[in-house]
Amino acid sequence: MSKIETDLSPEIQLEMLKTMLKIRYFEMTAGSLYKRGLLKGGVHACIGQEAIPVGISAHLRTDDYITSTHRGHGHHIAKGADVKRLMAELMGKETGYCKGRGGSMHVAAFEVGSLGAFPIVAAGVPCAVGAAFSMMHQGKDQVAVAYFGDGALGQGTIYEAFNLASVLKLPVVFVCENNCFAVSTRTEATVALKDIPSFAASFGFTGVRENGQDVLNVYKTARAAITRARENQGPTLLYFDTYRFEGHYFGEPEIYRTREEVQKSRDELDPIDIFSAYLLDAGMMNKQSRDEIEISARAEIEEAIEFAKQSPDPNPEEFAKYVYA
Amino acid sequence: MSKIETDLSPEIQLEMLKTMLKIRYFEMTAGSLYKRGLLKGGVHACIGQEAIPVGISAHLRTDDYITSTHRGHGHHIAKGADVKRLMAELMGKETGYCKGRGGSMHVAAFEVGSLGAFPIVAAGVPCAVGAAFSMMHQGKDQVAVAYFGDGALGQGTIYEAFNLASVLKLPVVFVCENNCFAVSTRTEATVALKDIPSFAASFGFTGVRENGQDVLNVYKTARAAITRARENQGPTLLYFDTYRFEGHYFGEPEIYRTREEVQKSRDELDPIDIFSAYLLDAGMMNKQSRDEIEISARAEIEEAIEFAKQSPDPNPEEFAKYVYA
Amino acid sequence: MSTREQGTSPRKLSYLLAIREAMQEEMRRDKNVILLGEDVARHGGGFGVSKELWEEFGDAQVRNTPISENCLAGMALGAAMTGCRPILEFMFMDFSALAIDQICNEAAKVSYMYGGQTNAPIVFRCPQGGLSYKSAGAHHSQSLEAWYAHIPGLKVVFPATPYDAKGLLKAAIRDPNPVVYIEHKALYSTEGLVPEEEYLIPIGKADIKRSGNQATIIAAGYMLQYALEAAQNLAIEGIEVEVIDPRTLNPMDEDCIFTSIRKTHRVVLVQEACRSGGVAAEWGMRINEACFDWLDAPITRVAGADVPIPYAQSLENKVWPNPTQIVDVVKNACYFK
Amino acid sequence: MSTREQGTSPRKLSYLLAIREAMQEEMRRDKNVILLGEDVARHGGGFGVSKELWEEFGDAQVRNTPISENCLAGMALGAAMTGCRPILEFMFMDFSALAIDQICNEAAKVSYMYGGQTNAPIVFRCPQGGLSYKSAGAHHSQSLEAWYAHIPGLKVVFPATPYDAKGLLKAAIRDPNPVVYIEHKALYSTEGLVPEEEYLIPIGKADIKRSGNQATIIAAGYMLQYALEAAQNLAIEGIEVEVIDPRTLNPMDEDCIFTSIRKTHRVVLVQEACRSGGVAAEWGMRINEACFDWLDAPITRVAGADVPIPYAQSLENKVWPNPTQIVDVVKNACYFK
Ligand SMILES: Cc1ncc(C[n+]2csc(CCOP(=O)(O)OP(=O)(O)O)c2C)c(N)n1
Ligand SMILES: Cc1ncc(C[n+]2csc(CCOP(=O)(O)OP(=O)(O)O)c2C)c(N)n1
Ligand SMILES: [Mg+2]
Ligand SMILES: [Mg+2]
Repeated sequence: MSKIETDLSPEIQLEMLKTMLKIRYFEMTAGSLYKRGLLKGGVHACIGQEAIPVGISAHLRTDDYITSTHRGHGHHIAKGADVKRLMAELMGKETGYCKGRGGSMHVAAFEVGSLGAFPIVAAGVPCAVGAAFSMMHQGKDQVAVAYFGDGALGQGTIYEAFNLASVLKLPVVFVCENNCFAVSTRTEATVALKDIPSFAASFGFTGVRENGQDVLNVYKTARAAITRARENQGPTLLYFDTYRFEGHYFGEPEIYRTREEVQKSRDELDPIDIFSAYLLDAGMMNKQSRDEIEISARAEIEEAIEFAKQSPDPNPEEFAKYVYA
Repeated sequence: MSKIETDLSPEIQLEMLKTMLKIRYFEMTAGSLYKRGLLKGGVHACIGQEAIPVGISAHLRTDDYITSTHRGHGHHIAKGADVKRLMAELMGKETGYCKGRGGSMHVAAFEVGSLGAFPIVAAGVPCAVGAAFSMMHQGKDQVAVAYFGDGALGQGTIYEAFNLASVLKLPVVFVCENNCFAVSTRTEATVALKDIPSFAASFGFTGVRENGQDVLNVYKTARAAITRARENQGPTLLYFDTYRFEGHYFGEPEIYRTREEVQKSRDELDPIDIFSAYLLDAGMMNKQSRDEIEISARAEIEEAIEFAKQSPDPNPEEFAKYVYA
Repeated sequence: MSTREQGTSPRKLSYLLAIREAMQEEMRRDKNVILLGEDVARHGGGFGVSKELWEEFGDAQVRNTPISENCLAGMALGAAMTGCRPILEFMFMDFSALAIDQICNEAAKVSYMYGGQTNAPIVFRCPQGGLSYKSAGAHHSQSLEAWYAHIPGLKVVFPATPYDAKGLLKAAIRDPNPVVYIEHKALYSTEGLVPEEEYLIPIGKADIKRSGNQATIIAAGYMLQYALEAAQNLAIEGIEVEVIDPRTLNPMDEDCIFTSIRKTHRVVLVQEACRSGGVAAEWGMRINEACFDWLDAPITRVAGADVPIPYAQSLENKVWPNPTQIVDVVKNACYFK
Repeated sequence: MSTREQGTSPRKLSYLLAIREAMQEEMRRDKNVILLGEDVARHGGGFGVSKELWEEFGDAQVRNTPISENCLAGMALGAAMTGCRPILEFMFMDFSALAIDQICNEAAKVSYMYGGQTNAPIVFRCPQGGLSYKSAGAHHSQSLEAWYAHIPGLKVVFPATPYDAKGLLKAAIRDPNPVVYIEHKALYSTEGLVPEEEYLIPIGKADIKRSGNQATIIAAGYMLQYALEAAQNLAIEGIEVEVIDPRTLNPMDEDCIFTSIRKTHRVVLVQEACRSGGVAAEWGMRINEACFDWLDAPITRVAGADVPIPYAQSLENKVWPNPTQIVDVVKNACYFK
């Protein structure tokens, strides 16, 4: 349970809880749609990791930018994306954010600052660096947040991005979600980088490693980073430890870990449970208001499914639309 | 002047001086051949940087591996390459190491363990990692040394290499020659990485930053690294500060620095002067023996030019030979 | 007891298991054959192709790696130049883009650049394509063989059947040159006869998968299935087509292809990749150069659309070739003039 | 005073200066046009193309970067998606291999993948080729346009004259799509007439550089010079060839090319890049598809050899096409049958 004091009003904190629940239900729903064959492609759930984007986004404006990954529903919903259009995109509908061209792995929501999910590991990070560069160039004060997983630390491009952002003092925040695995591989088996503060310092910027299960801790950790970016003081690397409760994608066999390990994490590390317990304890909500929040979050997702189901498929004749602007 | 005590016999130290002189004359000769149009392509001199490969190679066996760069003559000569075949390669002759197919930028000398010059910045580093991996796999005790410039620290692949070598504990030594420039760009203008020990430590291996103008300091610094590799204790990053006396390539305009800066470096940082002064001072040679060494180094280069000039061009009809093994 | 006597009866094997068996046999034969890639160990790689190999060969020969495509390709090169024979699996061929520098600028060129001092026996395993592997979208469905077939120093193979998959992979592993070995994701579960005995399929040899004399269809990978389906439908209508599976995309088996076309006088090229600048263009160009006088109709292509692969299935279905298109195009060729 | 009155007399300008002037004009017009690349500031980039621009525009618009090709391409993408119009110089096109993931998997696809929510106005400046830029060897001489021309979402242009270089670069900078702008290193010093007035050359339009009716030669980049030289020599022998400079490699100007071939009935394609799988194959394939009935001879290629570029000049000279070869091949085409 969180022990963090923040400046967040109870209303905002309850809103954050609701967002976490929306992400959770969105993905659980996507999972069951996937099992029923209503969704295709690879669908990667961030269940267990919801605190990170919600804690980060609490500092972001709609016109701030994010770049996301194959595991990006949470990043998008936390940034304010419309779950209707998001669900429609997962179902490949014309009303989806990308008009059904992108799907879960390539969703983007420009209206709320998402420059897109980049399912090629680490590929979105340079894009966030570019958006930050662009803001600096245009004298605007928007910041850019690049989300990526622990596996992305194997990808050279990300170090190019760290270096560029440091050299150019760009308003970008690098957010690593270490969920203990890259597909079947435990982080420490293939990623040597451990000491985040030393690493970032050796490149002339700030890095911190923090618990990512407590949304208020994420919020608190992110504050300095986003302020630094907003004030053109350069980049920060935020490395959050978290855990992926679902398989790498829905339907993935998970031979690399025991059920017990997963259950233990679900029991002890669920960011929604942790935050709920805090809010109850702090008297910001009671059982009933918690139920109301849950019901309203669920309702939004139900509505989104309805919307998506009712929506038309893209017109097959328009398969070549948007290849060129 | 060096103040370093070593275990090197006077004979070996004189041999090292001679090697440094051979590198120097080899490149000065290449420069004048280039000006006279007898060499083509890009020829990149390591004049001023000779101490590094000579200090490193003093620990290496012929069957140890190196990977080199566009600025690779020194790496090769220090590793024992035949200056005749090297010069012939620069002249594009059939007797060259690569039978004239490679030239200065793509020379290799497998007979002495050079896996090749890789003129694509940082591209040779993964190859050295692979050779180290291969030795580990085959249970052999050869080590691999990857040379690269400061500019290579902008290239993401090199971090992939650091990570892989650390994770797999590979017998590889990474040698960065920071000669203050990447073409026209000063190191600090585009490379944020400064604190080498912290950086390497954050990745779980050892890194040191040292003066690269004093060959005995290089030798001393390299000892632990190569021992570590030889004993399968994992990689080391050696970062040497040095200075490039010539332009980026022969004929490059050098608008990015003053003549004074270069002259000052030549006066104060010449590794051959520094080592000569030490050897004279320590009584390991006198003026006369120093002259003799110089004469014999020059003679080898003269011989190499003669050899190369006398050598035949590749047979034009064999332009497609070696495309496939 | 000779190998023959051990049993000549071929078994049914899936394309996936054929690839696995090829690796297994070669790894048993030579402990310097090593498999590298993301999650290739217990997990078996992106598609389970290498499952069970780690249990048999351990870390020494089957090694999980970080997500470092370019460095892995370069590491494979360094290992190949010093006595190993690495097989590197890219989880999806789309990601080989990250490694194209090491594949095309280094591995492909070391033999030549270094004047024959070295060579690079590496197999780059590239699962590619879309089709029954549906809705993977723009970054997990591409067919990028044309990039590699353009680069001298590389060989490029693309088996369409379990039999070819096994024989070509064994040949690729033993080849002294870097080989881009393309496996089609939608073929993994398809089955075919594979002998128990060891065999290799020479790189550079096409295979006539169906004989005919009224037109030639050339199709590799998954497209072969469509071509054969089309051929069957055409036969019902009395048009007997020859279907050639090039199997190797570089070097091209000109003999086999030209001989067929000089017999049939008509040719249809099928390619899943985006139409423009794909390997079919090269086939067509060479056929035109060598068989112009024998051609009774223009060389025609059935190819993927020039679009990134969309996610929605309504769109996806418009992007790739299908057997009906092939039938139509062959008929057009046959009724030309 | 109208632009016309300022002086219609075109000046002689080098290809290099024409490129510089295009950037300069566009950077003056729009401060969101920014040039990124290694040593592009005071040093002027790999070949001095951008010299003096930094002095005029400063760090804000001309920015030296680390040697980080893939990240630079991705950074250009992020900047392009948020209001900038970056020009990224690769020092040599060979190194664009390191960035091909961001160019082809990201920049080329964002418009489509994201359903038109965004677009990526980026110019990738790629100095390529060999020839009079001699003995640069395997990693500094390649012609890799075929890689990019195969990818939907990208445009690819390849000017051969100062006039085209300027007009196409200005068009590329204003284009809402990513454009791979190829400049031939051996052309930098060549001169040609360039008007003082502003002009743009539409992407996708070929140009007939010489009229004739006995055969058509198609040649882009440096090869255009050889084609024109060959045409002149052929004229002496009484053979009048039409020389078409496609200028844009994707999209291809089919109208211009097909019209010419339907007039001349014979076509020779010239390409510096390695023969197999180059853009000439696509030209040939499309010509065959559309003009089969008009062709009196096979479509023929004169192309670079399928080898990495060697260093020694004795070998290098064997690798690239030359005007004599073009003459011979055209004659063969003209005397066919
Ligand atoms: C460059 C690249 N290589 C391989 C893959 C295949 N792949 C997809 S997700 C993934 C693991 C990513 O792990 P991590 O970055 O930790 O993110 P997580 O899935 O844990 O959120 C891999 C290897 C890819 N998408 N991109
Ligand atoms: C990937 C890549 N990008 C650009 C170049 C062009 N280039 C050649 S040398 C060089 C500078 C290299 O600097 P550094 O690594 O410090 O080596 P130095 O030349 O100083 O020895 C550059 C940018 C290249 N060869 N490879
Ligand atoms: Mg992870
Ligand atoms: Mg340097």
